Amino acid sequence: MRYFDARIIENRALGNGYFVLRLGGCESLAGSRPGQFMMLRGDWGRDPLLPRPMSLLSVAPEGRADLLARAVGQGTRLLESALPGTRVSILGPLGNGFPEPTQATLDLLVAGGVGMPPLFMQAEHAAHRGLIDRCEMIYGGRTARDLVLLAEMRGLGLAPCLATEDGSVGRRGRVTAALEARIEHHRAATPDRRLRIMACGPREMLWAVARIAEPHAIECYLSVEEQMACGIGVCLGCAMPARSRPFRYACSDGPVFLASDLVIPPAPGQVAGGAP
Amino acid sequence: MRYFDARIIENRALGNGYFVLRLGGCESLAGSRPGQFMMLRGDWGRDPLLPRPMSLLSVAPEGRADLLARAVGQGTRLLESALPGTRVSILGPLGNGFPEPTQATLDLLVAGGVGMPPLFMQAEHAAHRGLIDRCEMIYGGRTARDLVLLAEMRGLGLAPCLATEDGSVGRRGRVTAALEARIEHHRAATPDRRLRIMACGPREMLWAVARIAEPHAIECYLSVEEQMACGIGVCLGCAMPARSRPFRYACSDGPVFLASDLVIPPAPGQVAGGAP
Amino acid sequence: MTPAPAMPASGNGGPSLAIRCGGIDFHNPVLTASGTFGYGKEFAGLLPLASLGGLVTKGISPNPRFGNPAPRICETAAGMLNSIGLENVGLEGFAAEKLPFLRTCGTKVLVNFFGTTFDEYVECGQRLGQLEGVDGLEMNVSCPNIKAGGIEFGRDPRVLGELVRACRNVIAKPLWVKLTPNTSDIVLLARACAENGADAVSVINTIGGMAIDAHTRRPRLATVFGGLSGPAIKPVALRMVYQIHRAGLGIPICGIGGIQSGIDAVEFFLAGASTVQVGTQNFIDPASSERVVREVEDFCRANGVTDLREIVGGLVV
Amino acid sequence: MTPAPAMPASGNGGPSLAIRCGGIDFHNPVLTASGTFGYGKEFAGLLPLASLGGLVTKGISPNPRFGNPAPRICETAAGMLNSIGLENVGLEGFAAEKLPFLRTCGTKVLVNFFGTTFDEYVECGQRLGQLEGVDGLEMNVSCPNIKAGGIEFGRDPRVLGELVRACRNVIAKPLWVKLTPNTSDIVLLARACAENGADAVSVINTIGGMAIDAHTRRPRLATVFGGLSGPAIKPVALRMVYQIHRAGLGIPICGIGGIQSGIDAVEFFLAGASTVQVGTQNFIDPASSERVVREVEDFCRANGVTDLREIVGGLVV
Ligand SMILES: Cc1cc2nc3c(=O)[nH]c(=O)nc-3n(C[C@H](O)[C@H](O)[C@H](O)COP(=O)(O)OP(=O)(O)OC[C@H]3O[C@@H](n4cnc5c(N)ncnc54)[C@H](O)[C@@H]3O)c2cc1C
Ligand SMILES: Cc1cc2nc3c(=O)[nH]c(=O)nc-3n(C[C@H](O)[C@H](O)[C@H](O)COP(=O)(O)OP(=O)(O)OC[C@H]3O[C@@H](n4cnc5c(N)ncnc54)[C@H](O)[C@@H]3O)c2cc1C
Ligand SMILES: Cc1cc2nc3c(=O)[nH]c(=O)nc-3n(C[C@H](O)[C@H](O)[C@H](O)COP(=O)(O)O)c2cc1C
Ligand SMILES: Cc1cc2nc3c(=O)[nH]c(=O)nc-3n(C[C@H](O)[C@H](O)[C@H](O)COP(=O)(O)O)c2cc1C
Ligand code: FES
Ligand code: FES
Repeated sequence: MRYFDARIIENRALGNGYFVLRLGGCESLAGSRPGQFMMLRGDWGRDPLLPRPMSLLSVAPEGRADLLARAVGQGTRLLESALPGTRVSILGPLGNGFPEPTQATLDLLVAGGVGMPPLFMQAEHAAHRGLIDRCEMIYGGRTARDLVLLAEMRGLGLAPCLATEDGSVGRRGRVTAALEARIEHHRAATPDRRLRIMACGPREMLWAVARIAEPHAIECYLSVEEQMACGIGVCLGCAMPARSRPFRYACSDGPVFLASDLVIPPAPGQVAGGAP
Repeated sequence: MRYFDARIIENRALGNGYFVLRLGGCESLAGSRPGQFMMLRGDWGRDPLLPRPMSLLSVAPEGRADLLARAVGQGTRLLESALPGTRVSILGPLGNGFPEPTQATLDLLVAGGVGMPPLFMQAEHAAHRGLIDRCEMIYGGRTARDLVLLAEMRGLGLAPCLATEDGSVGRRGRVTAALEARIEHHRAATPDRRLRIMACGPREMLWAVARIAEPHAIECYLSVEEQMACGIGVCLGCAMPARSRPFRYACSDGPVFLASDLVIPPAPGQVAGGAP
Repeated sequence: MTPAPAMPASGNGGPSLAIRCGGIDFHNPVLTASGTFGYGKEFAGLLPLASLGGLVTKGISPNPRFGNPAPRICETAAGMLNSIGLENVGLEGFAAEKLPFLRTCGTKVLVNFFGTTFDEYVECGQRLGQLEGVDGLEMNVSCPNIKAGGIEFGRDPRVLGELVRACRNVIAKPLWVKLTPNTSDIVLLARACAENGADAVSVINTIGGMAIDAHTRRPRLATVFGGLSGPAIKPVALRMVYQIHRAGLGIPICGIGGIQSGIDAVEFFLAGASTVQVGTQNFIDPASSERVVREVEDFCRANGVTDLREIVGGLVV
Repeated sequence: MTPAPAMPASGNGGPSLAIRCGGIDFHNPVLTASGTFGYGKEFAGLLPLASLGGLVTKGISPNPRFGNPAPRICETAAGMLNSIGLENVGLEGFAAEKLPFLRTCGTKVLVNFFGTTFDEYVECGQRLGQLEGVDGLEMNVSCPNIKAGGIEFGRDPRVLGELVRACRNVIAKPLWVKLTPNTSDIVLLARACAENGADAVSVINTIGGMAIDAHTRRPRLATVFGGLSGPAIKPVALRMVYQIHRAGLGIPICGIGGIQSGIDAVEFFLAGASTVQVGTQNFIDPASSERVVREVEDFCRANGVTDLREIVGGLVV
């Protein structure tokens, strides 16, 4: 973990507010694991004040690092309009990351919206180790315009299973429905295969994924998003209700958690209770 | 006076932190008088919070308006790096301005550093009315690099009398010494000529100019700079101790004042007292 | 270029923004704050005054005051300090020079007032309350009490209560009291107002602050201390509005502090304010108060709120 | 990559930044604030801890605490709100897990502590004061007094004075008291500390605030209220430091609130602080506290200050 200055080398707009920032000077991020993140801040005065957590999308030799973001608020809007050459400060790599891909497992990478980057990086990592056929990308968004970098995914050797809420591309509906279908498929086709789930996306999606994984007893990893100030476990701002302890910290214990260690709220409409 | 959006058409760096911003969409500033100013704010969030007062350097047909600024703090640094196309909001024209040039007078335009714009505009205005020979520019700065737009001044038909503290160009010393020399010259050469002084620059310079004008009984106009919030006389923030009333307001009663209406502090080293 | 006054929103079948607060019926809940909107006329060319729910004048005292030495303002992080010193044209000057315009401006007019002694407050309030064209009074109690060693009238709940009572007794018009946030318990202050007959509380005035120029080693304000306003103080203002609302005193609240947008205003409504005032933002964007009205309306429309009153105090906790 | 600890500035013939404050000799006046610097170790790879004058730990209570429900933080204009809820490892956990590292970290260590009852304060302070490696204690009195209806201990000067006295009686080490700004008179609080034997006051803790998400209609913090910190509060902090300094109580002041740079720190020195703490800025730039030290030194050099003590309280009014 280092605190350093980087420069934007390229800012590639993907439409619908999505953009990929390519950063130079990120030698310190070289060994990062998929799922790790950084705290990033532009040179933009005191508004906004705090750095923003951003997942890594990809790290490459010679200090290049990519991230994917969507302009939703003040910080991401400033990044969206940042020009090549702009200086940003970075603290990273932070957090734990996803488990390694293995020969023995099939990893279902479940990506929701702008939560996709860590799963992309996990797939890239698998590809580098010749294990791309041990993972499957299940990627959902509101519309076709929320599904980005599909060519790059195919370039890795993935055939992403897509879902959109409006049906404009892929399966119509939520990514969790697609996940259920894929689980059923694998359970039927290769019942002995050890499935794992790795997911990142909106909170409700993560809870839904956990609720799907549980009855199947599938090992399920969730990368969570919390409000963060420090990114390194000192402000105690990013507390997550957990089972092994009252709280765990998204930045230093996570952002990737075993779903079984988190307190998963009951599905909307269901009454709480039972669970410890 | 209007509140409107303008766009930066051109941002011309002049070295040493000085730059000229050319703005488009400023039709409402067309009739502005030299010495008037605007409250200007970029689209930069809440840091800095308040708009910045900026004098007009020149207004041209088709809604063009120029200003000259120097990057000294947060706001001016942001303007210095603003790209063509950037939106700014403007409230103006504000304040009163200098008196009209006349055939019967010779106006000594005393400019100190980045206080030069209103005097440039006054000269431009005189030139448009064929009265450029009724004004004389006396322009001082720390070094040669603080004297800008000299070619443009000559283009108006001025032969600016320059002064630098380090002697790197023009007379060595303060602009006020140059002013005294010019007054002596005119008093000797054309004793009947009705002189007027119009000055803008750092506060200490303005007080020194007033102290020079007073014993000569020369009509003396000072354009003052005060901290401003509203620019239109409502916050009462820009109070200037005055003689006719306890306070006058730099934004709405000024920024141009007759020196005789302001409370001019005694010269440094001199003891206060005597003056009302 | 003065646009036609905006119609009350309900005229278009849109959400109703009309609201009663502190004895006054407003056609919308957005007012402008004392000291940041002059005497109204200064803004007449910049926005249609009739589009506002109301405006609050600069604070008026019985006699004209010239205010503090300069510099009087400086900028801070997301805020500003001022030490204007309650400069104003005085009661007679206000009645003669400012009120005639205000009578015709098409929006509700609240006159902010103060005194430096108990009697001045009462005298000023009584006289202002008799003037035609004044819809209500807002008492600024952040003024130092000269007889009590310069402590603000509004800091001690007992003194405040007595002052409110004395003014109430001579003022028939709606009487609002503007509270100081420089307190350890805002609810005690609000209670003193409610129990002594105030019609509403305006929450908050500026927070005491100070700034220093490290290079000259001098304070940035000639008076050393000043009042902090702007977005920086919004969290404190919201907290105090909600504390008062939650205490259930039954007194309506006008929320003030760092409001820049309609969303900011909605936050104050949810916390329990039934009207709001836009202050420092008038300096940043002189037409912002009208925009705030529009944005509140947009919020209501987008969120299925047909009547503003549905969201007042509607915080989900 | 841990750089070698910075030499005390005077070693280079530069200005002397060494200063005594509240019974402790610091080699420079820049500390890090409680709750923003963990237990020190978390920052060890990011800056040389020995370059700091000192550090203040997260607040310690007799027993471990788990803190408040999430969300616990949110951003505001030039500031942030937190409602961490005084989560900490507890006294024994601190002594066993955190202190061994701190003993070797090369800077002064102050331990921030609190209790939820009078007795807990005394017990915790006494025990911490006996631990080797603890250079001083900072008492956080912004904690709700459970027996007194949840009012903070530090709001009532009388209660505060008694608490300080009781702790003083059992603590031999330097005892600092961290004041709450949620008061109508900070000088009364400082006086209560001075008169009851505190060695210094730390000024200020966070200001009570609140934020609302207009769209969900919910408070942004699970606990509704939180503490405001960051540049937004600097004017309030400076004002309080100067008020205490001007009151001439003879108690040293550690200035806290919104410090981002050496210039900010100098402003606090001029107002009367002899040390400062960097808080929220540690989140924005984790190496900033070391930079603040350097910038203070640069300021002194550029302004002919040969000894920091020349500017403490040096405001020209
Ligand atoms: C570990 C971690 C990794 C992250 N990785 C990425 C990443 O790779 N790419 C990325 O774009 N974001 C990522 N985020 C989220 C990112 O930090 C937030 O989107 C960012 O804080 C928004 O900042 P802002 O300043 O633009 O918006 P703010 O001004 O902070 O918020 C503006 C509004 O947008 C809402 N908002 C905030 N975040 C989102 C969101 N994600 N979607 C919709 N609305 C939102 C807020 O509630 C608020 O109302 C990550 C967060 C965490 C904790
Ligand atoms: C009527 C009027 C007309 C003006 N016209 C012009 C103009 O045409 N061009 C122009 O450049 N400026 C002009 N100014 C001054 C301009 O408004 C200030 O320079 C500006 O406010 C500085 O803003 P900032 O945000 O860059 O600095 P801030 O962040 O506000 O200040 C940063 C630091 O710089 C110092 N500082 C501020 N102004 C100056 C200065 N002028 N010189 C040196 N140090 C300074 C401040 O004291 C502070 O310490 C005018 C001011 C007034 C009142
Ligand atoms: C320059 C200035 C002058 C003010 N004058 C007064 C006043 O005369 N009377 C008063 O009650 N409040 C006065 N205020 C306080 C504002 O009305 C308002 O309560 C405060 O600024 C907080 O709101 P804001 O953050 O939106 O500005 C003044 C504020 C400013 C900035
Ligand atoms: C996340 C967070 C946690 C804090 N925890 C404590 C604490 O445990 N004890 C304490 O006395 N102050 C605590 N504080 C207050 C700070 O020490 C400091 O007084 C305050 O943040 C103001 O300084 P700043 O503006 O530089 O942050 C905390 C502040 C923050 C932001
Ligand atoms: S973000 Fe500070 S502890 Fe996680
Ligand atoms: S700047 Fe507001 S009155 Fe002059």
